[in-house]
Amino acid sequence: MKEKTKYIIISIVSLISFILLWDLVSKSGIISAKKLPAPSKLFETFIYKLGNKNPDGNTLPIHIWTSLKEALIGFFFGIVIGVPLGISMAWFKKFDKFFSPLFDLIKPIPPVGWVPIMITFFGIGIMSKVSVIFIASFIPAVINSYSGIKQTREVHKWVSQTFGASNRQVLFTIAIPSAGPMIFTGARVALNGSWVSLVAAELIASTKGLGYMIQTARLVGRIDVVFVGVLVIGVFGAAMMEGLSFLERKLVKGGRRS
Amino acid sequence: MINKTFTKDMRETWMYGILGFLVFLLVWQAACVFTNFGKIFPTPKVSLAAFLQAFVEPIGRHTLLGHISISLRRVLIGYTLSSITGIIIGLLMGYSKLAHAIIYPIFCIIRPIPGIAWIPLAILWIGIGEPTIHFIIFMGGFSQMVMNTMDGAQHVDTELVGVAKVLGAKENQIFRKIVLPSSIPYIFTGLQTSLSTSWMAVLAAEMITAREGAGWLIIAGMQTGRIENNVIGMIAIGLVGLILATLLRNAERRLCRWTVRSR
Amino acid sequence: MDSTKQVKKEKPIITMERISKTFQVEDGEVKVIDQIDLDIRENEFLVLFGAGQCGKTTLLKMLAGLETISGGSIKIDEKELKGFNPKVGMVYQTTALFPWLTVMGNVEFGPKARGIGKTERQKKAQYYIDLVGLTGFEKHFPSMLSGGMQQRVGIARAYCNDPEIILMDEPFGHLDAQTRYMMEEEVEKIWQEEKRTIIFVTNNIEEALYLADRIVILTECPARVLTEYKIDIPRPRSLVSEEFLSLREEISSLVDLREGGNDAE
Amino acid sequence: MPNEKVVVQNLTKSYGDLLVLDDISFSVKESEFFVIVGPTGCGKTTFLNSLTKIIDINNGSILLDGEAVDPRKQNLAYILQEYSALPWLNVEQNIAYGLKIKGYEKSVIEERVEEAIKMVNLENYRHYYPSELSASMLQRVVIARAFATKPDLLLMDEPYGQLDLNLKYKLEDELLSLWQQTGTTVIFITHNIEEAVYLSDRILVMTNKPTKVKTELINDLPRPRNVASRQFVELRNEVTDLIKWW
Repeated sequence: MKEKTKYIIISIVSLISFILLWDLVSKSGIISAKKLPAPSKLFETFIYKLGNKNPDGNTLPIHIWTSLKEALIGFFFGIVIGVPLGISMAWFKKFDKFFSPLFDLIKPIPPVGWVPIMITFFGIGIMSKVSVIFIASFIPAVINSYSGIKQTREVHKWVSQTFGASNRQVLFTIAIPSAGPMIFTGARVALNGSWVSLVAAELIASTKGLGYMIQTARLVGRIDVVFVGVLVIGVFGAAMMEGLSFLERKLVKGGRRS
Repeated sequence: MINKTFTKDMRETWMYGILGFLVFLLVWQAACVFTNFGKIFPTPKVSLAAFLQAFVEPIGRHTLLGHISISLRRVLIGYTLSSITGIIIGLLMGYSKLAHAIIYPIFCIIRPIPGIAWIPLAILWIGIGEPTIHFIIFMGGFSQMVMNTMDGAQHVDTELVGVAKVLGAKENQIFRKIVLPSSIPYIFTGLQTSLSTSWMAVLAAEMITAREGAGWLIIAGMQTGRIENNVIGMIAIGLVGLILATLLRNAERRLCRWTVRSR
Repeated sequence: MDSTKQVKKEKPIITMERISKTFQVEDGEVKVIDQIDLDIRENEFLVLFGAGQCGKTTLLKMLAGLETISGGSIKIDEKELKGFNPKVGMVYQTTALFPWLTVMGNVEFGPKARGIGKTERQKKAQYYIDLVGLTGFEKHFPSMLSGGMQQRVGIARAYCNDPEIILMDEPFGHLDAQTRYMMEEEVEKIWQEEKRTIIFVTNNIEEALYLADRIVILTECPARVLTEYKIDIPRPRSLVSEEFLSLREEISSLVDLREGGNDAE
Repeated sequence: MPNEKVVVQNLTKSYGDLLVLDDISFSVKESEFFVIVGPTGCGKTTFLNSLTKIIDINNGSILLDGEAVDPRKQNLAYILQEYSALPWLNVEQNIAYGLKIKGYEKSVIEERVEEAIKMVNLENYRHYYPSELSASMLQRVVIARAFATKPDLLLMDEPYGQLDLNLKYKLEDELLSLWQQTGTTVIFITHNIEEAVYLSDRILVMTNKPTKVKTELINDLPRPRNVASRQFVELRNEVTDLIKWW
């Protein structure tokens, strides 16, 4: 117990001295504030950006909302289509053999690679971004639900079959619930991929969103706004992950397995 | 018996695989011929021809292989650096509670920031050029590497540590002979995920700041309206990603013959 | 066969005086060992026997230096035991082999950690690998071996570090019956060939009677010495001899095991 | 043969050229505790899975109550060596699982679950998930799940192989008393000979690779049995010797 508190204190001291050092380095001019704005300056900029449209044309809440909306829509469709497809591929042999080679072909292409093609098709609006994010989450959703089903323990299937379960019953009462944790791992990878490729897509071509905000701020040399944007991207990425973990605890019974 | 069912199964696998691929090509072709899709997108035949041609005829400053080798070099530099530092910091945080208490809170600030989000900052800090790209790749793989290694070092079987101590191992021997080898499977998991994010980071970085490389190839395809270059780039990227992942998996199998995973 | 191992009544190799152990738990303390006094002679095969879960393993861990002593003292060769002692080796309940090392790598671990040169330590490791009957498996990884073979590696590893005292913590608890009988014969054979002091923990009365020079019976939580038996039945021992069965009956009536089958209802 | 509950005749299974089960025949009487000692690894799994019709056999027949065995029509239950409680269901749901598969009405399920949960003394743990239970509780859940369906035949595959000695003794005695109460026919596989002698009415000794019947022994030691009695140890040694020579 005592030891634990000791380490917590060390952590707090470490964090505070990190911020103080940062502040000191910036304010004393060892590293110019143009390269490393002080933490206090970042806080000011953050408050300022909450209501001000400069320098990129929209307030911070609007950028956040735009990015979140695009990421979540793409993610949602990726999961809703990917998970059932993965499950069917794992359960029905012919399905597997038909789709697997095709799937192996597109799997190694990073989602960012799809950005230009999608922009060519759909322009720089919401559709191009949603479709990139769709791909970014669809692929891990398929892979993980596929291997989740494939990793169903034989003994669990045997128990069910000995009780006289039909193939369908084995799928719905054994294979799918036992794949639950693995499917959620897939969702986590998918969410992470969505957020990353969204930022990439917005950096490359868009008119709104957090990626666009930091890109524009860079062009006009507002490093403080870039910093704020990058930190906000991190915070919201982490927050969405937390949300997903919360959902998993609600939905997956019996704790994590494997 | 075994052989018969085996070959029958193999035959089916190939048959359905080829069937699936043919259906894919047919849909692609049909879409090009019968819909507006064809106005912006090349047919399979044109794409394939362009792909082969790209090996001999330069696009921009280099041929396809040239672009790929440029991207590969960038990835290897950034990835190697991020792996080494990531493993060191991860082991440190996993093994020493003090190091964990000091580093972890600071690490938590940068952990959730995707590598790609560092692009604008990196440009402002370092300017446009190779070091910026290396930095972005570094940031892309770094936190995953740290997290996985730390996880491994924290999950060392305490009983085995006890066994080694009873056998007379000193503190530094415990670290080298117990903590390190038991972290290796975790490190490889980290190496794998971080490789794919590094590969993604190089593409994004090249799309935004470079004049050559696989990422530049596809973005240039878009900007010049030569969409077949775009397609070529994607095929190449996919193939290289696949090769890298396979190489890494083989390395793991060789180095970790003892793990349950390689059964 | 020669039966009586001549036990010299000289000074003991291990002396335990009023050993006790308490663990801190969330709401207070749990006492698992309560004032154990015990002397162990050189080259003795001592079995610690008891039905309870606590105490026996903790006692071994204290001897190995893996657990601190809450009260009393342990002396090995008249020297106070503090931390790890190179004279003590241990064979574990789960095999606890290093999964990333081969059989050879596991067995030579101790000498290697103590900085003994390659040829010398490998020669020694080979001797013990041969002794436990694993010749030809030097390059195998533990995951490729059966449970019985893994436990043999564990035994060879303990012996190879040259301890004077070997602690065995229910080493065969996880093995199936046939393998277990085989391993018991094996341990007896090795002990006859390579005389060491062995402290063997088990909750199997038959195993205890088959192996022991002396059985020390411990009570359930907290562990105290209930009584002890000196076993003079000539080796190798028959499991159905009158002597064996009556001793078995007697000891099992002392502890709460399924001997007698009375609690089946 | 009115008394024969299970009749296995000439059971043979091979994978390609590899013969796994070689012409196995035996029969089990109604309410008998039948213990099989012997096969390990692939032979055992194949043997059990062919008994329960999970895999097809090459030759032979398995009759339960005079009809070809079929888990979809007859009441079988299977208790395995590995922990087979379903991790995503709580104790109650696990016990109800077999009944649900068999399509019982809700009220019947509730009643039977209640009965079974009491039988194994898990009333206070009904909403716990397997990850929160101890090894012995997990094995009790599985036993309750099997008995809840009132099976015609209960197959057990070294259910106590991974447990501590004390727990094992306790659970074995619990099993015996459940068996005596319900009169269920049990086929129990183990390679722990002491366990076999302690539990069985009859012991079937098998060889390994390929799995084949070696011999059959009747065990009529009076119950409750004393593992330290001379007759017990002698019978145990007899079985051990049979197995040593395979």
